[in-house]
Amino acid sequence: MKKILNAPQDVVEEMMQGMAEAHKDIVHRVGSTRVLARNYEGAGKVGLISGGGSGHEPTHAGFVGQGMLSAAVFGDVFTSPTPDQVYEAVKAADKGAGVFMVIKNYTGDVLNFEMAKDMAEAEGIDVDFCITKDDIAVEDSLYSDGQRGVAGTIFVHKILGYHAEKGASLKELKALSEKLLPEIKTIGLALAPAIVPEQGKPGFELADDEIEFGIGIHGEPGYQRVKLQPSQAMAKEIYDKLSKALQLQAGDDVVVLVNGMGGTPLMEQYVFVNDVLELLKKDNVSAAKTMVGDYMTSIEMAGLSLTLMKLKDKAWLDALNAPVDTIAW
Amino acid sequence: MKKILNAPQDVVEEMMQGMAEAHKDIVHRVGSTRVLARNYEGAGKVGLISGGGSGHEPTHAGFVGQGMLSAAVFGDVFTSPTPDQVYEAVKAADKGAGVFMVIKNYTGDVLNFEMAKDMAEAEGIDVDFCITKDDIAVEDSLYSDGQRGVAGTIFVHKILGYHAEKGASLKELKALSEKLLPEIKTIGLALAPAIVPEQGKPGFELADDEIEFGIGIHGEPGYQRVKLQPSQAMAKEIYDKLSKALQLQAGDDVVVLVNGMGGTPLMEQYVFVNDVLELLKKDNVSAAKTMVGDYMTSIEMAGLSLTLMKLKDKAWLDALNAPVDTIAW
Amino acid sequence: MDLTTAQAWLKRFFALIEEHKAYLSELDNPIGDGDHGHNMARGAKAAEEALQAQTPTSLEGLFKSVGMSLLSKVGGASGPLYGSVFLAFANEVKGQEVIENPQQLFAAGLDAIVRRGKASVGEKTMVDVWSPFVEKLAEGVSLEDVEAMVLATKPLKATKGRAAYVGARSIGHIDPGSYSSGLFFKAYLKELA
Amino acid sequence: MDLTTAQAWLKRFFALIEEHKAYLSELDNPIGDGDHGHNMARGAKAAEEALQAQTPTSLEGLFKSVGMSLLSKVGGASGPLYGSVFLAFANEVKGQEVIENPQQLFAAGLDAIVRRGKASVGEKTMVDVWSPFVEKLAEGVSLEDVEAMVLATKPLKATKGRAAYVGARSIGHIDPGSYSSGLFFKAYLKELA
Ligand SMILES: Nc1ncnc2c1ncn2[C@@H]1O[C@H](COP(=O)(O)OP(=O)(O)O)[C@@H](O)[C@H]1O
Ligand SMILES: Nc1ncnc2c1ncn2[C@@H]1O[C@H](COP(=O)(O)OP(=O)(O)O)[C@@H](O)[C@H]1O
Ligand SMILES: [Mg+2]
Ligand SMILES: [Mg+2]
Ligand SMILES: [Mg+2]
Ligand SMILES: [Mg+2]
Repeated sequence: MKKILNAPQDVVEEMMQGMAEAHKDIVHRVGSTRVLARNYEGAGKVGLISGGGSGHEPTHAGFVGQGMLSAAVFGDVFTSPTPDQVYEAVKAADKGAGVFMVIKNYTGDVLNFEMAKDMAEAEGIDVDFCITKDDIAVEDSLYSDGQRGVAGTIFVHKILGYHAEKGASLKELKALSEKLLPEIKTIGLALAPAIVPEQGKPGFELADDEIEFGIGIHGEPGYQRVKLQPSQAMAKEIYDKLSKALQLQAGDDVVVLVNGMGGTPLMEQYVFVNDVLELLKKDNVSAAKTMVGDYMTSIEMAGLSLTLMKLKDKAWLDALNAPVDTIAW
Repeated sequence: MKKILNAPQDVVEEMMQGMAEAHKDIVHRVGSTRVLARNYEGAGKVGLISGGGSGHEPTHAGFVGQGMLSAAVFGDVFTSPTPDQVYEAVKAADKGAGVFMVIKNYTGDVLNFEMAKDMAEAEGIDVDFCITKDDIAVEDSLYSDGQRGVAGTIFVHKILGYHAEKGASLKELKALSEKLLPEIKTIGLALAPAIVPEQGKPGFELADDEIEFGIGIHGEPGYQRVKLQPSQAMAKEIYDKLSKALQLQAGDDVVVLVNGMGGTPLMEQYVFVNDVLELLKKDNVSAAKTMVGDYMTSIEMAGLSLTLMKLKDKAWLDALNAPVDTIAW
Repeated sequence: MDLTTAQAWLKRFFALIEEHKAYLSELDNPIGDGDHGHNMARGAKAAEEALQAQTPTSLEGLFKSVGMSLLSKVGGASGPLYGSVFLAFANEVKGQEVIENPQQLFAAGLDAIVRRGKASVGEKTMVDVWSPFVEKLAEGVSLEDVEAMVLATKPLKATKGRAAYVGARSIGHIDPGSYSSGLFFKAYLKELA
Repeated sequence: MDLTTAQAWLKRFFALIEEHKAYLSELDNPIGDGDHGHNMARGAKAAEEALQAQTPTSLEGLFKSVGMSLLSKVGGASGPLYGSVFLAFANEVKGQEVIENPQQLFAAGLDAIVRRGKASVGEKTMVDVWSPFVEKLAEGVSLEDVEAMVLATKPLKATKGRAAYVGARSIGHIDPGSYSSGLFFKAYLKELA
């Protein structure tokens, strides 16, 4: 394992400290907790929090700041944070109007966030939440636990963050999330695995000429291993599936996110987005906004994901385009 | 070679096209040239351009936009752009007050940009330039061609861009660049090499337990190969050299840039910046601003560079902090 | 079972976890993310430290302390599940000097798991060991019985937890949370013997 | 040398470049970035295409066309250097039907290189072949002489160009730009023979 770090078990601690110090104009660490909260107060507004295992940087803390998340909670690498830490994030985010939690759909995350909700409610803090399940790689029907929450989650952070900033209530945020979530779909692909520092070895293996479609952001298995193929073919494979799931039609507007997994150069991401935008054009679907870069990574995994969000409501675009004061949006 | 691309020889073309399409709200491609120019006009102001070989994304095109570069010119991967293409960038950037070029110190870049200057002046466009040489890895005295221009160059883009936007003349920009350049120093390190798509194999080799200090952004050899060591030791090695070169003293203010080389996860970059900020604190040097992320990469090289800029003039900080409308700042 | 015996039971459980740490994570590899042993061991260590720092004076205090340690150190899916078990235990033994009704105790634990995790029998989770254990406890359950319950998770297809993502490929592997639950019951049976 | 012969000269040069493409890039590997052969071949191909698309009717036109092709296709350090050479040639032969003074022609090329690249003799660049070639041209220069000039760059330590970054490690390697310049002169000598 070749990494820039000190002791593997200290990596989350040191990374948090580094983020807090480097960006002290935007965020601060809450005591000695695993929580980074924004400096901006947002008094009287609903607090918006998210979090999960570490290793997905800049998610989640990179999206903390005015107009987006109020606080983010860090779990160990690829491990859900504990309820007491989530509760710390809730307390930090609560400015009198309750706290809304954006949870990615993993059993561990859901359980720990729900327990934190119980703890917060016992202390009189109103809490509601939504669970993102944008990864359609693995078919839903087969698995009663549903699909994974991946890169599309950042759209939820941004759009809910915009409305929280505007003063939306817990109830309004919940209702908005229910409209939003079904319109966001993602599929990833991997060229090479990540290494969890404490494990010291790759989470899976791929031959020199193999790629895997549908891989998760913790290296969870995808739906197909194939030989390395041109970017155009990869784009088509994923785009077709997303387009079908969203029932895209000529004249529709979408938001496009090509998300690097941590080890993929922008060069490849831009070649890929070029192919995606070609496919959209052919289908007469308009890309109202396109984002390219590392937003929800899997440490140093080589690969990327494509997210499409169908713009059922044009106001969502304004929410996405509104300026924010965060580290990484 | 495992990459997301179509034909290796088309990678620059497709990447440019992808950037132009994805960010059409900010930039556009100038005809079929290798130039991306900003949509913002900036009439009557000095145009600011930069460019060089491709493979350093988001540099240079990521910094094109209001308040920063007027246009960027793309060479082939790791190959300086040709004079006619640089000249296209000059023409695109010229809004009547001349064009200032930020050149990184490589023989090829210098020669091609200088020829473009000749071409432009023959057509009556005033052109001046500065040459960045912030990489102090290889000692200057030994090499009459001087040191390489690397990540510190983005500070030059930003600060000159701010003043160009404010209406500074060519002469004023030149004078400012002369004050600025000596205060910016960088050293890089590599854990694993990049692969130029058309070459298909790594540009250098490093053993599984080896790192190299002083590596260049095209994989140029550095000054020392050592066994993998803790982040703290790497930070100290580089920091000490930069601090000495800048003659940092207690009470000084610096701007810190930890720049990922393309294949290094943010997790490692933040662990490293944490160590750097510790060292600064010990020396009583204040980090007035800290940036962490992939700014000037070497395709998918694993590694990073540390840049320190001594804030001789506090106004430089305002220039750095001023908002811009670019893809990647 | 009084406070001293219960303490010995949990000590034995923590020791088993530490002993089987690598194996538990290995079980979690093909169908999960390979961290179950590390997660549980982290929790066990924290629980032992907490018990050392402040010796509990009641069964309720013992279970509460362990529950809080697991909750605040394990994370993942197993943290809140095991944590909830011990908090339910604490609630169950409020004011008791000895555990009066073990079946009721374990039933409360199972109930907490199901309330949190919403899994039913057959979904290849720890419920598949907890449920038969609770059922059999009245008539008497042996170490071999527990062994059999754990092994019985092998042919199941996971539809809950991280293992659900590999779908049919989860068949043929023992569920790691079931294995650690088996260790918990074995420690209990051994302590009583 | 008239237009036809000059055309044949350059054709021969381009063929030599294509033939030695891999070797030239190999020479550029240890002391540069391994692209000199690819850079020059890209330029040669573009120049040939341009000459085919529009046949030059004068020496000036020939050199100008080649110079522009190299300038707009090669990039790197060698593009502007070779490009400038041909533009200087074009300037030199303005109005001439035959090359009247070859030494003056090559001197103008060398001058262009030095004006652009600011290298002097001994810095391990193509100047180290151009300079002795121009000097010896009056008294007569052989293929062997050219060979020797190219080889003489081997023991030099680079202080200009990309090879300067490896400093003393550049000693013991032939300079790639000198090698390609050698091909240029050999093509010239062969065409005259
Ligand atoms: N919904 C659930 N209900 C009951 N037990 C579950 C549920 N989901 C997962 N588990 C148990 O948790 C175990 C995995 O725990 P662990 O590996 O520590 O957490 P994670 O899956 O978050 O990495 C599984 O083997 C299973 O027994
Ligand atoms: N300043 C200079 N003056 C003359 N020739 C130079 C100079 N710098 C480099 N060269 C020549 O250019 C050659 C390298 O060309 P090439 O590999 O195509 O460009 P790059 O170095 O940009 O990759 C060197 O071998 C050397 O002969
Ligand atoms: Mg886990
Ligand atoms: Mg080159
Ligand atoms: Mg697990
Ligand atoms: Mg070269």
